[in-house]
Amino acid sequence: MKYIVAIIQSDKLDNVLDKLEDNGIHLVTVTNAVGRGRQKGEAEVYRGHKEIGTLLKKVKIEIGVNDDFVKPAVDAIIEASKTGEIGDGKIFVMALEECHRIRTGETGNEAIG
Amino acid sequence: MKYIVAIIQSDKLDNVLDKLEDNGIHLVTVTNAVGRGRQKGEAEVYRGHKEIGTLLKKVKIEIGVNDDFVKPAVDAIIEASKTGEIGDGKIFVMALEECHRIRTGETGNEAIG
Amino acid sequence: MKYIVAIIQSDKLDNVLDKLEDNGIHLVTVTNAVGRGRQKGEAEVYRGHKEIGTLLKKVKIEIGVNDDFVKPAVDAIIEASKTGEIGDGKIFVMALEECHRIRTGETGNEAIG
Amino acid sequence: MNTRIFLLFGILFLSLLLPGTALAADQSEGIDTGDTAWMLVASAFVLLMTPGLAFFYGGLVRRKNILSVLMQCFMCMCLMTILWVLVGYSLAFGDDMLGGLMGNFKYVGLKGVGYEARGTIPHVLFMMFQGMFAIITPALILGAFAERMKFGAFCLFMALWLLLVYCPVCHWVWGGAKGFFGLGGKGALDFAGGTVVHINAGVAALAAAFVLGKRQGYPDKISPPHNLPFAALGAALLWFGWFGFNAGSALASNASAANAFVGTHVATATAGLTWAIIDRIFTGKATMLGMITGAVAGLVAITPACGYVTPMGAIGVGFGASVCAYFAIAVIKKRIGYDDSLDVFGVHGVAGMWGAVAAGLWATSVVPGNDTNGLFYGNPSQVGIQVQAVIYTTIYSFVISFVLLKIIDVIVGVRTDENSERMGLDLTDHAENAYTILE
Amino acid sequence: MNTRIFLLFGILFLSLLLPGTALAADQSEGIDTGDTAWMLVASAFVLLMTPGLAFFYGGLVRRKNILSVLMQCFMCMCLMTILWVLVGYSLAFGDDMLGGLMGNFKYVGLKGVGYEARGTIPHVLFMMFQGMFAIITPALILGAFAERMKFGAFCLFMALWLLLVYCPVCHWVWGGAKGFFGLGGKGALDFAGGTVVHINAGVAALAAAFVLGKRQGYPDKISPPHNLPFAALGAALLWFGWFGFNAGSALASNASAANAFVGTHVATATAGLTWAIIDRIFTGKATMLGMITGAVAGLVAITPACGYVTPMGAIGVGFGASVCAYFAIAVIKKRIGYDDSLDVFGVHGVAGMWGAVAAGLWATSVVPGNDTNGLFYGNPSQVGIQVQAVIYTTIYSFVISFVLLKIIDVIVGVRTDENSERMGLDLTDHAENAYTILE
Amino acid sequence: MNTRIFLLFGILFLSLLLPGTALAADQSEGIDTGDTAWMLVASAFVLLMTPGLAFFYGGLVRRKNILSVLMQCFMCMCLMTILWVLVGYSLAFGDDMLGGLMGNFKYVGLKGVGYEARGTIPHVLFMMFQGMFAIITPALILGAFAERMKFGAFCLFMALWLLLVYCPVCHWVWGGAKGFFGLGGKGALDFAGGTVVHINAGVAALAAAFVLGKRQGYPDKISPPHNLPFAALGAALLWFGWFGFNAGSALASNASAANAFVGTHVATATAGLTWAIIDRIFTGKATMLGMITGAVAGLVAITPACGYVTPMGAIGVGFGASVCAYFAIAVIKKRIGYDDSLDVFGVHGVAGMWGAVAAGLWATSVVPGNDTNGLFYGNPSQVGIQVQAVIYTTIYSFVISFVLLKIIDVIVGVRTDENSERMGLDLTDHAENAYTILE
Ligand SMILES: Nc1ncnc2c1ncn2[C@@H]1O[C@H](COP(=O)(O)OP(=O)(O)O)[C@@H](O)[C@H]1O
Ligand SMILES: Nc1ncnc2c1ncn2[C@@H]1O[C@H](COP(=O)(O)OP(=O)(O)O)[C@@H](O)[C@H]1O
Ligand SMILES: Nc1ncnc2c1ncn2[C@@H]1O[C@H](COP(=O)(O)OP(=O)(O)O)[C@@H](O)[C@H]1O
Repeated sequence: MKYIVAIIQSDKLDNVLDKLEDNGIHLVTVTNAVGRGRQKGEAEVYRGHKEIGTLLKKVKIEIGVNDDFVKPAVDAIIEASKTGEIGDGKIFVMALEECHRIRTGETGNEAIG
Repeated sequence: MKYIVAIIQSDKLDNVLDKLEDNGIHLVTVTNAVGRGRQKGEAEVYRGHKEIGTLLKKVKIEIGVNDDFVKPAVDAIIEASKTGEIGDGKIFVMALEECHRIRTGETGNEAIG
Repeated sequence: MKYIVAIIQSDKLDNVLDKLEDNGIHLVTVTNAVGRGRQKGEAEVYRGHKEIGTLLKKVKIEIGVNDDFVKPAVDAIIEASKTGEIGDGKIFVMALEECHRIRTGETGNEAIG
Repeated sequence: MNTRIFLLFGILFLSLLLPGTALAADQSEGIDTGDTAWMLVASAFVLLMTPGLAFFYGGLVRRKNILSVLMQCFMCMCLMTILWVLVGYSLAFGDDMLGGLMGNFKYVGLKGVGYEARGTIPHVLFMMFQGMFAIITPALILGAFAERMKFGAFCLFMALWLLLVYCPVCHWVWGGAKGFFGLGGKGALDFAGGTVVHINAGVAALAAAFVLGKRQGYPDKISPPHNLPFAALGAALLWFGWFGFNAGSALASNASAANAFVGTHVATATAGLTWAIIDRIFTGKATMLGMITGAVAGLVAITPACGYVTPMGAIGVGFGASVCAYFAIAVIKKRIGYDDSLDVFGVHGVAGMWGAVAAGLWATSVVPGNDTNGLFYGNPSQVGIQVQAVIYTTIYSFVISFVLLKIIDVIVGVRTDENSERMGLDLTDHAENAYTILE
Repeated sequence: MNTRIFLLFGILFLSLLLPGTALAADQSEGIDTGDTAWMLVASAFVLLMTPGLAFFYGGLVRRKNILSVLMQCFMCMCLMTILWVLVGYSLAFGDDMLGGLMGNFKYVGLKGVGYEARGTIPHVLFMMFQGMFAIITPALILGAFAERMKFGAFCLFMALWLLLVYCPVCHWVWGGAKGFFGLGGKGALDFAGGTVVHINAGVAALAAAFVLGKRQGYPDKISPPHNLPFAALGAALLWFGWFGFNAGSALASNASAANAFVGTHVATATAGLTWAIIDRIFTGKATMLGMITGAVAGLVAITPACGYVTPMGAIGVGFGASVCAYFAIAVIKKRIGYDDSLDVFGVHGVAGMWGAVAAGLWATSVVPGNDTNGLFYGNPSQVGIQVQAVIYTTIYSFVISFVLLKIIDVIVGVRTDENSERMGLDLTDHAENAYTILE
Repeated sequence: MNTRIFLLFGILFLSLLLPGTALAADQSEGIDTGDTAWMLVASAFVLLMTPGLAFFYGGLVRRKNILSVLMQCFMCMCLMTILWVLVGYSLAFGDDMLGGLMGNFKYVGLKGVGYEARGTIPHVLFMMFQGMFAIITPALILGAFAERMKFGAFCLFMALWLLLVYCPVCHWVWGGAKGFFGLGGKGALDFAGGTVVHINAGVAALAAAFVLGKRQGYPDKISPPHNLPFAALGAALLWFGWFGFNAGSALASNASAANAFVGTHVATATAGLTWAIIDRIFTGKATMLGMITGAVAGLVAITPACGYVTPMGAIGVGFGASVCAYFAIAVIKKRIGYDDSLDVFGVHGVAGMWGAVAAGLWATSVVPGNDTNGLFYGNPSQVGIQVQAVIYTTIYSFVISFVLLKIIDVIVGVRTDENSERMGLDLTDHAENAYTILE
């Protein structure tokens, strides 16, 4: 099992959720995040004082999947959230040792999907 | 050492925190999250336009623990947050390689607890 | 590759971001969090009713790095966020198996930096 | 419940199509433009108090229930208005019926409520000004059962409470009731609604807290106010609108109104400051919520007194208001252990009682438009009259409110189910979320 | 665009330095202090409606666009004011020009608008009261193209719309236009702006929705209102301010104003309740947004009628308002499929049309200051006159608004680029964020 | 500090129990209902400005300090009111004392402030209207030291500042001071408080910024405004309330009030637009914060002038206001490098000075109730008189404010400790959080 963490452009979330669904991945958790990257922020101006924000709004998606769903998940995310412009974000994949479904107490591969 | 990530019903947070405490786990970090799962959202209606939200409010708990605290932690979470209805959430456990306490610079097992 | 998760005092974020930059780590993702720890909360009073909040405001930083950047990252965080008082937080390091840059489709070590 | 409202509504709408029920034409003689200008404005000010209250209350509940509070307030603005023009005004200001318990039906559908002068303003404007009181008074109660009452039951309770509790008490005090119930006739001082509005609502709130029971997790697992700036906004609108409420109760733009205005402001300021000091003494820090709570308690307490006491007397009224309300909330409530979610009884009931009594202490005939002196000006008997009015109102309001709620509980159930309470009323009762999380 | 405003501004500023253009001195004879007090207040109330609208609209858009909505409203408060005093007032209230299409230039730069009585209030105050209407009317439109119009194009459109649509229609109805355009002269009833304000803006909004096209992701991927409490706050301020709008339109503090005040309140309450009931019937739950939307529709509908119908008639007006607006929004809009972001056409256009017609149904000479009866009082022909006024206004507003937008589109482009729309107008058009995320 | 307030309070409360200190009865002869209606409303409007300011300021600070700003504003509403009725009114409007530096004690405890007409309104109402000014003026200052001043020191400073700075300057200009300090007597024009309120507060703010020093992390690590919609709400309430402030300063409901009303609105609109244009020129985009800041600067600048200039003159006043304030904030402040957190000096001090001078430029006897012409109407000497008034006020306010703060700093310390500043004043000074994070 793997644990996928993806940081994406926040307005691409709907696209990504749809595409994941298409690729058979329904279960996801989403949080707000801000990120510093290569992307330059838009200038903000407060009473004539210009600032370039370095932390830009992103959205973080987390998905626990069985091994054979890693590729479909990664592909779906890339496909649905790529704009080609700097700031599109990253996908990280980690090993997942255990998974429990709270409602049923199921564990492992059964619990994850 | 392990890193536990649990997604639970948001109103069960108090329960879970208490139960974790009972099982000897005091240190936790909590964030807001929304999740898509099997659970059907309540219908929302805006000027006669009905929508079923797919992203439902959840709470994410993260805990770094020594290996022998994994089971007590998982048990506590399941016990305290289970309602038996769809939407109760998941617990994920990953391997944790290092842990540092910022204040003291301690590392590893000493740092975690 | 490693995935670093750090929970720090929220007002130390600017410091940490600067110091990470100094140590060559530019890319980070940040989220709001609250944490329960040894730190005692300030008393809050609502109409004469005193409460000691147990969940205190923190900030969570996540960084995917190549192995040789783990130490610089950890050092930077500790140096920049240490106040010496209880509540300074923790740094967790996990193994990272894959990394994809969404924009380019690059993977692994090239994608991460 | 739904069908009930429905029926009511249907009948009412049909009645409109009969133009014969309209008002008679009449003269604008005796109408003073200055007084009318002030009363137009005062009416608008009082209306604004209900949204003010909505934010004052809404900021204090949890994120998942704010819309239910706003909705209940707006529902009062709508439902009470219609009931008032159709029948409430008549029950409150009609001629005695049932031995003076309430007014009769002479003004039903605003029959006979025309454009002629009542005092120096058009009668229809007097009716509307009073109607604004009939909106905010029931709305005050909802703080007691916030976060757990079914919306349908809420509507039903509010409608019945208006007709069976508010209108009668209003009739006793301001509606010219004679005989046993004629508190006004007996000389009870209530310039702008200490008994009619605040004690009445505060006591009903206590009854509601008993009938509804505690929220899940009360008192230890209820998270703190989700948006205190909203509560501050609400308090500011209340303070502002209250000038219309109190100084408007002079029904004219004269020295009496000016005195009521000044007294209102001074008492409120004193009460806000007093609470801040009490907070500082007992818990070490002056809190924003405490200060605005104190200010509202001051507004409540000065309400019955503002037409009778001098600005200096108002300082005394305001000071006592915060002391009494603080004590009620921080000490008594804890000891008795009921869950009056937003302290309606403490702030409105207790400070209202203090205010009614205080009117009997500081009243002085120096104030224009008033001939009654209070204890400090040599007339101790006034205190007795005030206490009597408080007791009558308290008993009547508590008993009828309690019984009403029990009956409604049997018929439709007053309390939302456990799951809805957990998820929050916004989503389960109104199918909405107050704030988005991501976008 | 920038340079254009610039030029305008430069010229205007220079003209100030010539003191010769000032107003003539004059007497305060014939001025009533009570009426003036009321009109001062009413003008302030109407001004407050625009920020009210800003929050009503701003709460409904997405988090990334709220500032753009607030900014557009504030821009109307600034830009329209200046245009109004410089030339708009003259176009609306000057003597007939172009065969009565609009007023002439006699009042340009407020020449001749002095301190003498117009009715019983200073002329300059009358000008200002009317000026507040000239702010809110264009502002209403912006709900239709919220979240996607370029700010520069917005300013240009608003300025031209004021001069070429608002001022003419205002002139026809209230400015004493004679001949073909003289809707007022023909006997069309519009007490406070059903045609001039609401139909006018609502129809322009529809035109704008067509020209601008749909937002990315509409209708399925638009996230829900980001802050409904703000929308409620806005609705409350609108309700409050509308008393100035409607009762102020009596231009005096008299029985007519009182009647307009009461009618406004009653119709609004009825409409709010009606929407709640419709919601409950069709979707199972009464929503807060529905109730405040209904209330606003009620305010819109009673606007033309409030000086002519009794409070009981107002119940009918309010009821119909919600029924019509609900139907327009939940049924018609879906079927036609345009993206009127915040339902300006449904709430202002449709409810405004209903209100204009309803004035022709329930008008009665019982109401002080009115001699015209409507259908229910034996004068069926009034309905025809009302319908005619609706049609003229609708056609004129739609055509000119549509053409204006198309021309502006060609010159500077009305729609923001795709990327800006994705990132939100707050950041891309105004270089700001409404809320911080971390601190 | 605590104990001090305490003592004060104790004494004051005791004094209430002596009914002998009450007001004398008197006639309501000479009172005009229209004027009184307007002044009742105007007083309420001015009160509302302080919560408006609270939100204007509160939206601009960081999330962790908003309650401290709201609390400080509410504290001004409470504390200043009590000081005003007890002694402040007397110091400002009593007969000359100390050679005209301030008023004497004749009105202490409102002795002799009764219900008789002062002008055409009850004296007690005049006192209250002026009291509202005494609330907002100190409150303006707090923007300068927001996010870092100890609450106890704040209360002490505000109380002393009211009595030692506000009351004297008010006495010079409006209180009938004679001799050296008699700015009013010397013919300085200040209709509604350019010197008394805005320059006074703005300059005190500058002094405070110097004494308090910079916030940790200023200027680079201060995160942007946490809630700009709140700032917009505050600006809207300020604009609205300012009609009471300026047009209310006519103390009657007449052509002078109407002119002040119109001038206020026009100057504000012009200033808002001007700032937007400046923003666009210098930074490429018109910002919402810029526009509302400009509007407030316009309100400030027109304050002294509104009773003397025509609506066209007001355009000039408004235009200059934004130009001066922008320059002060975006250029001067950066260069000098003080940390006036919310630009009180730039917006109130600088625009106030401009306004005072501008009154001397555009004043014209065409305006009812004014006989003085300004430079553009052939009386260049008026500019000199205005400049003199500005200089006197500036020096006095700066010196006394600076010294006061230094003394308080020695006694109790003005600045919060480093750790509290990091955690935010809401939690450390008031034991509250503005918003919950999870629920
Ligand atoms: N190594 C990393 N660790 C954590 N977050 C990262 C990392 N790299 C990128 N991110 C996140 O991805 C976002 C986009 O990165 P950026 O460099 O701007 O664009 P791109 O990935 O297209 O080159 C950042 O704002 C940050 O939130
Ligand atoms: N594989 C997963 N990866 C990430 N989050 C998940 C996963 N499975 C469940 N979740 C989270 O758990 C929540 C509850 O899941 P759901 O399927 O609705 O209920 P249940 O777990 O009781 O079957 C989801 O809303 C989501 O946030
Ligand atoms: N084992 C852990 N798992 C998750 N979060 C932790 C853990 N230990 C500490 N934290 C986070 O770090 C914060 C600070 O911890 P605390 O014990 O108060 O101080 P310190 O680390 O200085 O001893 C906590 O509020 C919590 O958010």
